[in-house]
Amino acid sequence: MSAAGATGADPVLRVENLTVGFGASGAAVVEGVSFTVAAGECLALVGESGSGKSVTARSILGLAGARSWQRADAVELSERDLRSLSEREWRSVRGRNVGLILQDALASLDPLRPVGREIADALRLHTRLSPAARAARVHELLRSVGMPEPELRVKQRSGELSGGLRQRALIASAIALDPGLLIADEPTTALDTTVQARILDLLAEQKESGTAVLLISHDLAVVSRVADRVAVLREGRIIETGPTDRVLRNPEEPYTRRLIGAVPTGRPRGERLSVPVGSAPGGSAQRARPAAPVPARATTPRDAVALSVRNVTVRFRGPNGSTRLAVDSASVDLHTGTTLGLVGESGSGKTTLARLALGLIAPDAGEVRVGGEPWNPLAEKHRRPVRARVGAVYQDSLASFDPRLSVEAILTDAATGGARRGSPARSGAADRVRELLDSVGLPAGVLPARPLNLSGGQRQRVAIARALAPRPDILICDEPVSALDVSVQAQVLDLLDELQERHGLSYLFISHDLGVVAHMADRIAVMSEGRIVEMADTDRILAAPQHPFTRRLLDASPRL
Amino acid sequence: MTTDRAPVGVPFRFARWLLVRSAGALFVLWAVATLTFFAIRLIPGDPAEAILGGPGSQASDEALAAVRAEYGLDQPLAVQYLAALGRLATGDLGTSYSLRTSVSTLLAEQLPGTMLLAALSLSVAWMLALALATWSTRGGRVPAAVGAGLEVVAAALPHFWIAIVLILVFSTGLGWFPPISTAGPAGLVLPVVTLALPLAGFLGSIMRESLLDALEAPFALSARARGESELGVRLVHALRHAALPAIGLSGWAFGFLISGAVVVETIFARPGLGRTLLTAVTARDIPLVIGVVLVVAAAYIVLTVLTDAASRLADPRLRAA
Amino acid sequence: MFRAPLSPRRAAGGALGLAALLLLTGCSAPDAAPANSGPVTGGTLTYASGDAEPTCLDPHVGGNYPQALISTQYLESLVSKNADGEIIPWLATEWAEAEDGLSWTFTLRDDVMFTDGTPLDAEAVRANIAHLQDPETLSSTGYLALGKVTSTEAVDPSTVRVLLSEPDSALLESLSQPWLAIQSPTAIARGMDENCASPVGTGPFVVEEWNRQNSITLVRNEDYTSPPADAEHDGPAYLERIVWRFLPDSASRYAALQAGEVDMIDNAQPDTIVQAAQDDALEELDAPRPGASNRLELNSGKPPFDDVRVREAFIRSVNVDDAVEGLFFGTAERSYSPLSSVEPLAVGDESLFGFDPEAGAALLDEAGWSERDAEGYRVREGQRLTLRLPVSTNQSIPAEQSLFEQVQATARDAGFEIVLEPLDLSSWYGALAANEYDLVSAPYTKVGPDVLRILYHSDGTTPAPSGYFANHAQVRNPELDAILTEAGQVSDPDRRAELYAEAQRIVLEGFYILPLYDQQNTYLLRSDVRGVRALPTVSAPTLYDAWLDR
Amino acid sequence: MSDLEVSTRIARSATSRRAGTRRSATVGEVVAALVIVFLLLSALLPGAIAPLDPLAIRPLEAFSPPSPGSWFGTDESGRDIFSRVVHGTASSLLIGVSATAIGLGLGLILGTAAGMLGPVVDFSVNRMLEVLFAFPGLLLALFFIVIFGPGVVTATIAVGISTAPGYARIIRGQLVSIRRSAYVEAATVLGRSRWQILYRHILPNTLAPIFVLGTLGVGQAIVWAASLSYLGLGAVPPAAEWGAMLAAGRTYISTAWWLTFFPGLFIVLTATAITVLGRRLQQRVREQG
Repeated sequence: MSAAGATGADPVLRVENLTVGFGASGAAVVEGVSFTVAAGECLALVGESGSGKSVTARSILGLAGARSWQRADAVELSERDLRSLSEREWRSVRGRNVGLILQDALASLDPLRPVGREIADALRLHTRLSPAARAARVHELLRSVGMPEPELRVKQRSGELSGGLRQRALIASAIALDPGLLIADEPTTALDTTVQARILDLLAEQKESGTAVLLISHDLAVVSRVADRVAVLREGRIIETGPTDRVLRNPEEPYTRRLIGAVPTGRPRGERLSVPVGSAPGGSAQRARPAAPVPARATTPRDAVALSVRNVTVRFRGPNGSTRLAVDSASVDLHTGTTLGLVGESGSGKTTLARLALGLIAPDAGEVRVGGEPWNPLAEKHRRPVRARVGAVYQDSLASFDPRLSVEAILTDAATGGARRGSPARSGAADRVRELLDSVGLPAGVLPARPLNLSGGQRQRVAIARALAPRPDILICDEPVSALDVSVQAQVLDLLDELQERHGLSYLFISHDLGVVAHMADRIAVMSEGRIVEMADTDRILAAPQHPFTRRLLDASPRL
Repeated sequence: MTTDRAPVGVPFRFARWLLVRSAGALFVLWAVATLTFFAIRLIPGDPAEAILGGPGSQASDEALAAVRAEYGLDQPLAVQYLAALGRLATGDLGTSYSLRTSVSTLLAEQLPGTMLLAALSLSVAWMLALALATWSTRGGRVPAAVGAGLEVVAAALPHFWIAIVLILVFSTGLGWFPPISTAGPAGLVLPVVTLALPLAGFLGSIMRESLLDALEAPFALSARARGESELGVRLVHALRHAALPAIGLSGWAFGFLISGAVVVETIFARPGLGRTLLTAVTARDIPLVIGVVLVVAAAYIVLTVLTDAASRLADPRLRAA
Repeated sequence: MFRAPLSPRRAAGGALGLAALLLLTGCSAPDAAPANSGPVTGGTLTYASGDAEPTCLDPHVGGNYPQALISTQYLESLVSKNADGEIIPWLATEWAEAEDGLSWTFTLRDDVMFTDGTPLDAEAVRANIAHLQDPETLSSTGYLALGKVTSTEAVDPSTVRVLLSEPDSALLESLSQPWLAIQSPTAIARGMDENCASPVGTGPFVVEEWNRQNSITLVRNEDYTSPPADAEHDGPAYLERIVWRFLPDSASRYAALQAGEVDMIDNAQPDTIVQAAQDDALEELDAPRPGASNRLELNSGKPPFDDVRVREAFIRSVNVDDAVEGLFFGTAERSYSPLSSVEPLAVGDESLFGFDPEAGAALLDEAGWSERDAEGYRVREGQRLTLRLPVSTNQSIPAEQSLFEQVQATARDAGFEIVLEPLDLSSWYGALAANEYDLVSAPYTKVGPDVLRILYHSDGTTPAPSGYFANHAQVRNPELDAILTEAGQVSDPDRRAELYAEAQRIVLEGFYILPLYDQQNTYLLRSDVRGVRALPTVSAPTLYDAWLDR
Repeated sequence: MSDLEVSTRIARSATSRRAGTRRSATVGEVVAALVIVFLLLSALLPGAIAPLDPLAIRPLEAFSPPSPGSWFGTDESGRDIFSRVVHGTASSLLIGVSATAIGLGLGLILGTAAGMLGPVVDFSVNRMLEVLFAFPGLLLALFFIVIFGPGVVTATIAVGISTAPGYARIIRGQLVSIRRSAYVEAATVLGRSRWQILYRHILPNTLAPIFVLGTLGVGQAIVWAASLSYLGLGAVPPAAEWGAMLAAGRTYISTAWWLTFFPGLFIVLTATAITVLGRRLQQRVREQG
């Protein structure tokens, strides 16, 4: 992969000074963006949510939306000026000359139509092929995207396919008429890492076969796998562009540096990811906190077990009476003051384990102990008094807040054990709430706000503050950052680290992203199909994975 | 969209589901029958006298006794109930007090008319709703506002008032359609429109909302990106999504239409279940009331099961649950 | 789009013209428009009835007006009545009353067959009267009319003798009613359910099909031979079939007639009658029913109306004339008599019913209802002057119900509280049976003044087994009883007239009733339907002479 | 499914799309608001709007068409239709509101029982609701009326009862979804007792939308009640109730359309206005959660 490809061939797509806005008087969300993509080349537009990457991609297809407007000096697809196209000309371009792959194939393929039809549509619209010929071509395409048993799949609907197969189907529909340009908008987000890897390989193949690929992503690590060149977007402007390895090795722009710095993958435990507020923009990530504490951690007592899960088993009853093992005699120990990372793919039973640890469901066999005391199974009324010891941080924090309550109400309630207004327990609550806000780095200004009106990062901080309110010594964090932008994710991860330092907390840290887990955890438990297939210290897992699944996970997880 | 296309195991699960569902339906039917039977016993007044045409008929005690014996009204309630159930099981709905004929045959006469009316009204309502939904979602504030407005107003129209206004304008005024339901198709127009309008209001709203959802959904975007025209997006993708919830509502719609039929059949002097029910109710014709209620309930239940099945087959997302 | 509104004034005008028209043409539908040719045979006439659908087509069973309407087309009686009110031959050619008045002998036509082939003979008549008197038949009207009949004997095939417990001056009139029509004994023998569905008579039409809740189809009786003496023609009827529909909703009914969906409707509403008068395509047939007039009966059997002063006060303080004019557009003549204006012996006294609130108020004060409560109603000993008026929604046309509302409103000014209770028929009967009423309007149709005996003889206050009784005013006046009994027996016409006049005077001066108008019985028909006339017996229309001029 | 569930469903999907977006009132909503204000005025002080006595008869001025003197004309007894319609507002609204209250009350009891008292109760209540749903709305109402006789009160109760199943099912759904919600789980993790959770989270979040639900229901309730009056099973003349007025005027439809037109118009206006506002409120509530 070299940038050379870019300069040599003449560009398939040339965008000159593109500006896009919404509403008659609306401000531009994309401003003066210029880039080119050549045949057999992959250009990645990287940026965080709201940076205007998707809008850019869509305006190239003339699909920016009904109320959008755009200006550009040039939008050329293999020398053809796209700016002056009529609606029907657009239609001839879409699908034939440009293919689009969207995030979340579940929603991007019509859930009511067999995927075969969806794929065939492109053919129906742009070719005169007979239905039979189309069917044949569809099989061909499915095979080419590595879809197992295509003849069965064509008849299934997107809802009946697994995430990976879905995405393959979507790609197949996009490349049906192998267009010169393929636009992939977050093609792998919300996919398991192993699947993600395969999809990225697929895109790479397309590129090799001479297609120009415009890849849009928020994830630098993903980008680094396929992209030849990277363009970093921020607030609608391209602030830095260049060959992938150059940009990643030595970024020129501080923002780019910060983005890169925020990627946890391959970063040692305890290393700071985000730039502390007010620190010099030029500051490289390393300086934030020396790697010193790492050995220090090694000395912390490993024998004291905060939370122990002893070969627990959980069965779920399926709709047709069949039972499924969600957790299969799993055992893990969380040592005091440390972080146990739990990694696995979707459906591997991670969350069920978390709910067990939180005492929200009872195990069918085995038991969970907290600080050696029985915890689950246990009658709720006996567990309630000690619940203060175990807190939780969820992925979707918004859903975990009562929509009627303000931040203040939420924290006060959490801090005072749900005491009613005016009860003595409430005295001094206000100070405690302030204290909590400080500890998670939120201004007092958010108190009257409702979580709905906060940003994702702020919500997650409120969630953490709430978890801390009863002064727990264990936090169960279930995918706490997977919904967040990379820089925000960095801040939250750092916050968790700090808090652990300050309060000597023990974390059960659950994530599908090995990179994140590896960065956060002292020990890692790898989970697959309900079983703990491997559990060891982080470095051992990274250095010498035993279980084949662990190895696959490791290979698949993208790093810079 | 048949089961054989679905992955292995689904046909079995579907059969199972259908079985459970039908069992439930039978239970409901029984409960309805029971409820009706006992509820009607709460009515003040002597059924025997009702049979003889009210206290005015000067029925002698012998006559009353005779009637009680004939209709088994002298038996204890439990016996009557069991007898009623037994007859029900054999499809015998008893003899109408007021019309002095077998309820089964009577309903057999009345049912087709009402079903025809309901079916026609439902389809007309569907067409109206679809037309309105597609038109009002073609973009632009005005169509959207007008569409929404029409729907709400239509849904708020009382059947009897529509009927009156329609008769006033199209029969008395313009003389286009007969004011009463005659044999010919012309006689059906006004009743059908009367029933269809409010229903179209409800269905229209549902369809418009789901149509908008569908048009903004990612799969619509990727369809466009495939080079699909706006019309194509609607026909190939969006309309099914708009239709689904409305299909699911057919059971409710039927109930709504039957309620309307009571009024409409009376105003347009159209023989049918609705009118029969009203007369039966005022005449306290117990067997007839039970008969009508059972038929309606049965039709309703069957319809709900069918529509549920249809939606399940049409929409894999429902099977997941 | 909408028709021009109709002011009562203009309505009245129209009605006057209409009345004139009626004078010219008597009681039958105007043939004034020149018929382009003679009567045409064939065609189907659609009749839309606003009355409740009968539950039994055999008028012996029960016996109400809806049954009379339809059975007139396929059943016939022993005698009929002509426009001058004289009894005329029908199935019976002649008759004679015995000297002692305790038996009547009828000579029957010997050439008449029922439509099922059974011959009409003395035995058939005997069977019919037996059928009427058999409690199993559940006859009401016919049963009452034959109250004095003890037995019947067939002298010879064409002669039948009826024996009475006491002389009955009303027997012929009773027998002329459709509720006592003669049916095939073979058909009767089939049992009630079957005979209710398809009764068999000697009439010009035959019941072909009964499509319940919808319509009854009648077809022509090709072998018809027995028209009444006053019929326009003989031989089979002109019409080939009659479709008898039931359209309870008056507005739909009229609209259907306008649209030509139906050829003839009954129970026409006043406003539509006036409108039809201005419409060349429609004709009117006004045939007030015989028997009692429509009147409000004051329950003298319990307070407050057990006090004659309160009864008079009530009658004085309600304004009926304005109401009748406003609501009936002059189509209804105000009545001041207990009897229908078609009864030759009817006697009225307008002076008793003038609207005079002052007089009314004085009477109430005198009767002790002097205080008024917060809402302005009269009270006595804390008791409010409340009158319950159960209204039979089946028997009172909308205009009449509105009239009661207006009575309610004017009575309110005088301090009466009238509680209107719209009830379905059986609940209404129930309310009467339970004596839970102070006012009631109960139409009663019977041929001849003998109806007075049924309505005002104290016997009428003792309820029948089912709780029904006809004397709703609960008049218990021995003098009146004596007069009515005698009147029911004397055969001398003058004496009879004298007695009935006296009886009516007593009823009127006792303020037992507030007469309103004749029992409205107006038919509207398309002008191209000709020859329809109402039988002078109970004013039910006969379609025997009817033909379609199309 | 009931009319009510349908209406709520409409509003719900409408919101899910515009989630979060605070849109300003549309023209329709403004008009609806004005109509409601007018109706409330007519209900509270009808005398101010229509000074004439709605029951005062003037037999000789019967059937006079709409004119500057009497805007909606007069009826068969010469009563001023405009004042009757205005004075009827109170009773019609009252019927609609109390019917809804009854339905909501019953629905609340059934729904809460099903939603809170465990699977057994839930199952039986659900079966019961299924049974009730097998009677289409008017059927249930007719039934009730046969048993307890016609009249305003029974008609109101009847309509109330026939709407109850709809409310019950919605409320149950609400409860169940809230009990499964992440924030209830979070409260459990914080060690809150069932009663604390019920009192602090479940009830408030269930009750908030119910009031809105009611407003959506009132419109339909008024229409059904009017239908019953029209069939002669509800309010009786001379009461100035819209349905009853329509029924009475029906006879004169071919000669005096205004007797039926205006009461009907008011029913439609009221139902429409209430529904529009109801939907708006519902979207509001949902936007907040």
